Amino acid sequence: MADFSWDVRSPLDRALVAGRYGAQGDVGVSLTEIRNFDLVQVMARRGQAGEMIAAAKARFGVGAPETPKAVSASDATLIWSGPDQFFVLSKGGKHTMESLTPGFAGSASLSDQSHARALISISGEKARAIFAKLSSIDLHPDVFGVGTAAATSMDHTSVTLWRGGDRDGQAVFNLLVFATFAESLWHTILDSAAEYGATIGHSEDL
Amino acid sequence: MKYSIFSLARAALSGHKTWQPTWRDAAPKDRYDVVIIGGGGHGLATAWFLASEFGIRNVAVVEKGWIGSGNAGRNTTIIRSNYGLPGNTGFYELSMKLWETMEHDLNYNAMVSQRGVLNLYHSDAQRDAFARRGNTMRINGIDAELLDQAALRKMLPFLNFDNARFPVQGGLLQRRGGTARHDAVVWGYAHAASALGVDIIQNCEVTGFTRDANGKVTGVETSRGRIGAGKVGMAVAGSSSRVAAMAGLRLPIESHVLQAFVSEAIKPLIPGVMTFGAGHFYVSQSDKGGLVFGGDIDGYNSYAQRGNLPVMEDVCEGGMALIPMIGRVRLLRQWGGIMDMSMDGSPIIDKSPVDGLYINAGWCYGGFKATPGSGFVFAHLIARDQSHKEAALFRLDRFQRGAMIDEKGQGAQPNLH
Amino acid sequence: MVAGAQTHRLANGGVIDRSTSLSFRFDGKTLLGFQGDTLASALVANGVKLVGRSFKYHRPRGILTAGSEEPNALVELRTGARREANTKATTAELYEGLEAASQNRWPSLNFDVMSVNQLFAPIFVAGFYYKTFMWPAKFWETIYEPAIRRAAGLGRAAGVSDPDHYDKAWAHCDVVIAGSGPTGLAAALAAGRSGARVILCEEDFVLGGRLLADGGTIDGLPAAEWVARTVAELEAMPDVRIMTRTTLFGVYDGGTYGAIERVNDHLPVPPEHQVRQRLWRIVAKRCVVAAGSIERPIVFAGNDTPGVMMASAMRSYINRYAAAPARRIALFTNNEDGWRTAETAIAAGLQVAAVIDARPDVSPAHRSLASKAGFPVLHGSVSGVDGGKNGVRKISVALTGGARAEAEADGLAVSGGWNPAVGLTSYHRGRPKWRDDIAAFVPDGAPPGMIAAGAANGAFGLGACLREGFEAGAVAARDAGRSGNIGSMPVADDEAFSLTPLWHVAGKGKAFVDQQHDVTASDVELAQREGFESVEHLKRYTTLGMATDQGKTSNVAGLAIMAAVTGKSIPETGTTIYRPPYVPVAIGAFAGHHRDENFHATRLTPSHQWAAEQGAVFVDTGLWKRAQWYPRAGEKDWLESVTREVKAVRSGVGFCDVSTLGKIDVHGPDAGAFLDRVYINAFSSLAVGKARYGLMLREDGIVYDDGTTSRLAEDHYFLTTTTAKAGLVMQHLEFCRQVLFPELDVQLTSVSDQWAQFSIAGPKTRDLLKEIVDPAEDLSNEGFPFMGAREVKLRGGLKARLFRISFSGEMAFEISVPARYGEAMARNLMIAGKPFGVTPYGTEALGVMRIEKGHVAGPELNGTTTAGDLGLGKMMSTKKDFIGRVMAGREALVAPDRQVVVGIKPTDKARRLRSGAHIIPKGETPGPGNDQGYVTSVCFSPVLDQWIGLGLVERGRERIGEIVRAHDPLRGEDYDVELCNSVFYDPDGGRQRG
Amino acid sequence: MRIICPYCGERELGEFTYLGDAKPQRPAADAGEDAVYDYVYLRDNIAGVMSEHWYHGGGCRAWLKVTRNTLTHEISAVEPAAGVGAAKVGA
Repeated sequence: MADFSWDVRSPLDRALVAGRYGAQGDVGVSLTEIRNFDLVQVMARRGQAGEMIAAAKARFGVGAPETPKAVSASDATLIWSGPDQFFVLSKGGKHTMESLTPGFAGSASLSDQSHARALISISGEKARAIFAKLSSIDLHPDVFGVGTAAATSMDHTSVTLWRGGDRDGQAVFNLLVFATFAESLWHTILDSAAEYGATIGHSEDL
Repeated sequence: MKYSIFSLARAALSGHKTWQPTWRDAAPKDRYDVVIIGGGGHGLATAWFLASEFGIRNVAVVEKGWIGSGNAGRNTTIIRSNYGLPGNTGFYELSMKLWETMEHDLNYNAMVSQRGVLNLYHSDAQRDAFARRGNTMRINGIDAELLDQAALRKMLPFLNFDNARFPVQGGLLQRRGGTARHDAVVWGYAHAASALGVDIIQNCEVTGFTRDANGKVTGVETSRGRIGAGKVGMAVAGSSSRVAAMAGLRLPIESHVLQAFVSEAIKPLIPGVMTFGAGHFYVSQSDKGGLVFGGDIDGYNSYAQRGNLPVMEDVCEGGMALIPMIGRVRLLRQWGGIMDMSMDGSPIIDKSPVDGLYINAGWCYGGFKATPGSGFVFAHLIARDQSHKEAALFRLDRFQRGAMIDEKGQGAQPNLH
Repeated sequence: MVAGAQTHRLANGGVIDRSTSLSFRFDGKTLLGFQGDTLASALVANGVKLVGRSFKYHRPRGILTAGSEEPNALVELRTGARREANTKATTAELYEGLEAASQNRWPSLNFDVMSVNQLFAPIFVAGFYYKTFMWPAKFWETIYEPAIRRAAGLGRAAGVSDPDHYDKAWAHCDVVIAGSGPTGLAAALAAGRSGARVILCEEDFVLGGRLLADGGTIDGLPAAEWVARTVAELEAMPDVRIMTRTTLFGVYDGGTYGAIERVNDHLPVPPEHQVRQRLWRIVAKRCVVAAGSIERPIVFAGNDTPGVMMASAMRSYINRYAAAPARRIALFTNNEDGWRTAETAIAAGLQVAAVIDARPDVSPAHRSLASKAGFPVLHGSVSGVDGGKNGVRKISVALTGGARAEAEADGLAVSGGWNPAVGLTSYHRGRPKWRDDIAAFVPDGAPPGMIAAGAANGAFGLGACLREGFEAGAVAARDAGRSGNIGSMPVADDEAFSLTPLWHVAGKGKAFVDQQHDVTASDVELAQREGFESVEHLKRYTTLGMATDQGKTSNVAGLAIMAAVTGKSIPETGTTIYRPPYVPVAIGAFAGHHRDENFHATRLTPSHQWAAEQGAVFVDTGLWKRAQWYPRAGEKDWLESVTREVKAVRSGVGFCDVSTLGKIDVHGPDAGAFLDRVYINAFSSLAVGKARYGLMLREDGIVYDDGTTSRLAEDHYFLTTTTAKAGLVMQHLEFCRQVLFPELDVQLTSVSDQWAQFSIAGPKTRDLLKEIVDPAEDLSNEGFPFMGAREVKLRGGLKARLFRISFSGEMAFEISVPARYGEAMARNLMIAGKPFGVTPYGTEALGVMRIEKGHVAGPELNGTTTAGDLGLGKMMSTKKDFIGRVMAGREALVAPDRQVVVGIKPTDKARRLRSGAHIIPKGETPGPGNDQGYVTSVCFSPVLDQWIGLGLVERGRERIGEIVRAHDPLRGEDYDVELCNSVFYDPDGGRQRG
Repeated sequence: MRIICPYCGERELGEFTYLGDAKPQRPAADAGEDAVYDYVYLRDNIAGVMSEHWYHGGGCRAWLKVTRNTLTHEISAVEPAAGVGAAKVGA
């Protein structure tokens, strides 16, 4: 019998080259791909929005976001993805389809999106300057504070964007992009970042 | 005065003081045999054909603004007859033949320039669709050539063949296609129609129809008073639904904005007309030197006659993708016209359900090239109360019967045609 | 001239850096200028008068203005691939090594053969070409037009791909301000102090607007100091952004403004990683237009002679650039403001030859200035200019009362008053309104949220500009919800402004209205004579105002002359519609990053990298790159590769990545009922664990899409769409769910990217699968029948979805694994299939096999075909309502003579069939009456060993066996084909069920 | 143009897809061919304030009913289509 290995491959496996990119000197922005996460889309059934929120509260200790927000639970992030629906983002198999299904039975439909997206974290002094070239939404700190989320588009492609907790005094923007578009969008991000100088890496940690 | 180099030279001797108005600026009479609503290319051509071909000279063209102020004066001046479906093919070729004789017919140089119209393809599927269309053209006696990439590299070496997201693979060429000077078409028809006695009445907006006891249209109410008419024809692109509503009609039409653009004038760069097959962009270069280009409609119902920025970007992206040498050429001016988009992308030329009212509408963004043909078949319909054979499929009831003429296959979604 | 002489550079003054000398070339001659110069100011400093040739008559032209309204001083800037035509010397920043060439002349600027056109000027009047060039007809394209085209145009485009990069960006603010003159700076101060987020756009590379040239005293400080203080205050505000070299060019719906930033045009080449220009989309709650006003010329004979210059431009050259446009200047003005040029000239030590003032009176102060400086004040108008390509020599003056006078001068400054820059405020079709007191149009009907202030609003005094700007900034910020303390308003005195309108001085000789397009006053009169009285007709007939300056200096004069000849007032005559962009913008900037390979995004399948390693040839399918075939060494062409792949599948096993299919999770208790309404066939009756082919119509009864949908659980279906329609079907289904059938409890999620899906086909499929699927899974016909669908475990524990569906007509499965396993799946299929000679195949082989099986695809689902046309009419349920049901029954859609799908094969087996060939009855001459259809899809069938195809043919299914002609005049082919059953291969389907 | 999505806030035109007039209602299954013809093909094509369907496909995927003036492009109201709020029915 043949031997099969089931290695996973990130959609950015080929495009992502760790190290410096673009202008030398100061690092304007850090681009980090986060690999191998679990992502489940939860959509309320007809008349069940309240039940779904309660089920989320029971599971995560926090209510599901009802407006474009990202809510942090102890081992997951709940990210608004549309009216009466949200993503559960987690690592290490803590919140998979299997484990989430019973809690939401009757209140929501679940759909596995773990492999449908790539997750990119963007931070640094020039992060907003880069997003200005990628995104039509306003990321001014007064408008897009920590925990704000948006279902939006970049380069005519749907993305989910949210602002995580600040790191080293800098805002951190997290971006979920469709896996099959990821390499293309990555190149667009690199083009946008080139003039400011970027440092590139990947991580297994959320 | 007949226009020619000799009359020009003669007039020059007198400092050009001898020229008469190109057309008579008429005041409305009480009654005409036929009143045409709309002093654009189609309306004026209709009047000219009524007078010259069908012997009906007691005709008025009423125009709410200045003649040519609608789409006739804000298009990208392309003429072609490269259509693929019955109904369209024969009609547009009829129109093309009339373009070829127009200037002598009207004694007006409309700068009809048959420099070729080239539709580029970027995939096998597109090539096959063009082959189907080109063969339809040939079967209908219309010139068409299918060119491969090697031929295009020779002909248009500046296209992006090697560095493109969707490389050009070939194209469908109609050499007899080209451009014409849009305003001159309007002025030429006005000039010739006026000479045959047609009254051209500007600044005269139609505000309603007068009807007799049987509901038959007997004339129009206008901002310059009531004008009686034996028959009324409407050729009011951009206002078709509004004018039809005055007669209680709803049409299978939505109005949308189509933008067009012109660059600064540069020395000759682009030989004919070409359309990008992998994005929304088409271009030609005017005699004055400007690149005249456009793309898709803005995509939502509008009567605003101005365009949005995203479509402008989309068009320029297409332009740069196809012809990367135009990057430093500057866009000079942007404008928008209102397209009456029909539900299958093809026009309506028919008697309306209201007796005495004739409809010429729904040209989408193809109205300019149709100008002479539209005038001819509409005049035929009005004069004979019978569709011309090349316009027999442009019936209003075709949607009820399921006999759509849908070149793009998009169905009843006008913004996709 | 000696290089570097800068003969006309003044000894002192100017906002230039004399310590940084820049060398540049104009028409091959090396000259010197300073940092801070424009090309125009450097040419002025070097005494260059002749800069260009006009459009039609090729008349010598100089520099008329000092800004973006310049009609004459257009050059080809840079060389090679970076050459840009029609660049205004007046806005081009000087840099070391700049190269510029004059344009529209041959062989040289000084000796231009085309200036012979001036001899034909009596004939080349407005619209002359409409009256001639008609005989003989065929000469137009071959003789006349090429000649006209060669002569027309201005500069030459580079003719090769633009090597620079561009990008586009978004910005958001409360208040965007166009212009950084006194008005704009005051507006920024008020808005910024109130806490608003402000973007200040200035097209120049220095802030200050007219203050740079005209100075003044603000808050008791010299203007330059006030500007510096103000800018420092603004720069200290974190939410105020000052953007120089940035022109706000357009206003769009919803408070979106277009702006172009010339990021690196002031350098020879953009630095590495940087763009040349950036297009900004600025979203602002309010906009203050502080774009100033444009001084307008007076139309008189010889007004295009090099050396005739706008009075304000002369002040700019003298005060800002310390460059003297002339040494002995005459001034022709009809207003008080023009006199400032005389003052400036005297202050700079230049001579004033005379002031020709069209007004009846001149202020006592100016009168005394004249007597002190010793120049005459001539009441009257300039009636002629002596001079030529080397500049002005003498001015003829028609004095009020009829006498004549002359003045020797080498430069003539002209001021006809000022026109507010009404472009931005008029782009939403607002028409500016006329103000008699300043004899100018001022903004009216501006787009929502836009306020014009200062000179752009007709307020010409410095004090008034500051007041209006400050107030507009405060109001704009308040409207945007900002209410901080705005502090005190900057203050300056107001100058008196008096003007006697004067548009055109009648006289002998050509008097130009539109200098760039060579439209003269008599052209305007001719247009009127011929009935082109409407201003729009005037513009179109004469081309007035259509040049690269968009008539900024000519439009109002043109319509004033038209008003005069028609006897109407100027406001009655009206303006043409104003069109964006305010200044011409490079097409490359609108495209930004989206060019070449980045024109559109690229989608890659999960096994893309693996396929690339196999040497696959990829094809663009929408945004996807798909493996088209996998060539092997020694294969002579694609056909050989594809044929091998097909044969391998039909005789063994192969696999193909079909992940590009759209995939949608349909969840909820009403999922089945929902699918019943969107498909023509029933899905609520589908058993769990089964798949079914479904067909969707548009509401107009035409086929929209097809695909296989499986029921994975009572309340969960897995729907697939075609690759092409994936996004559109999702949108359509969401419309059905949210708008048409809100009562149904159903949820939709796109899972297209979640699953890597492979089709495994061929008689040895099961053998391969047994290698890779957990042995506990029953794959037998009984355990996994045709159209079965369920989750299976793979060896190693990974879960996959397995569907027993076949597009190829062979025994086949489709298998789905989570996408990050897609590449491993491809590798493992190769390993598992090795004993069976597994062959990866691409979209071509996929297409061949579907044609052999008579399956319809994109070419048949062309948006005009019905279910019946495709031979699928029987699928239409009569027991339920569904999208498109009613319209599908219209008479013409069910007519017996419709073109329907049929198989087609050449009678000569060696003959290649081509898509797009038309079907004509045998023995008939092709014509519109007998064009009965066409070939939609073709392939070389390895099974039949000949080319075969599908077609849409009139009554096709009734004509099986009939020999007809495939007529393909485009490719010069015409041959007999047989209409046949569309299922060429295994018509009873035994193989796929086996 | 910018549309204020009731869920996402103000967004750029490019995130939305236009369908058209929201007034015509899909006829009942037994309404007959004329009623469906009218629904599918005939339009008021209003020059003025019009209620329209837009899809926020580049955002939250909600179908919206937008009240917009076709002469000025001014948007006066945006509300979700009936089915978007279905999860809150009875809640």
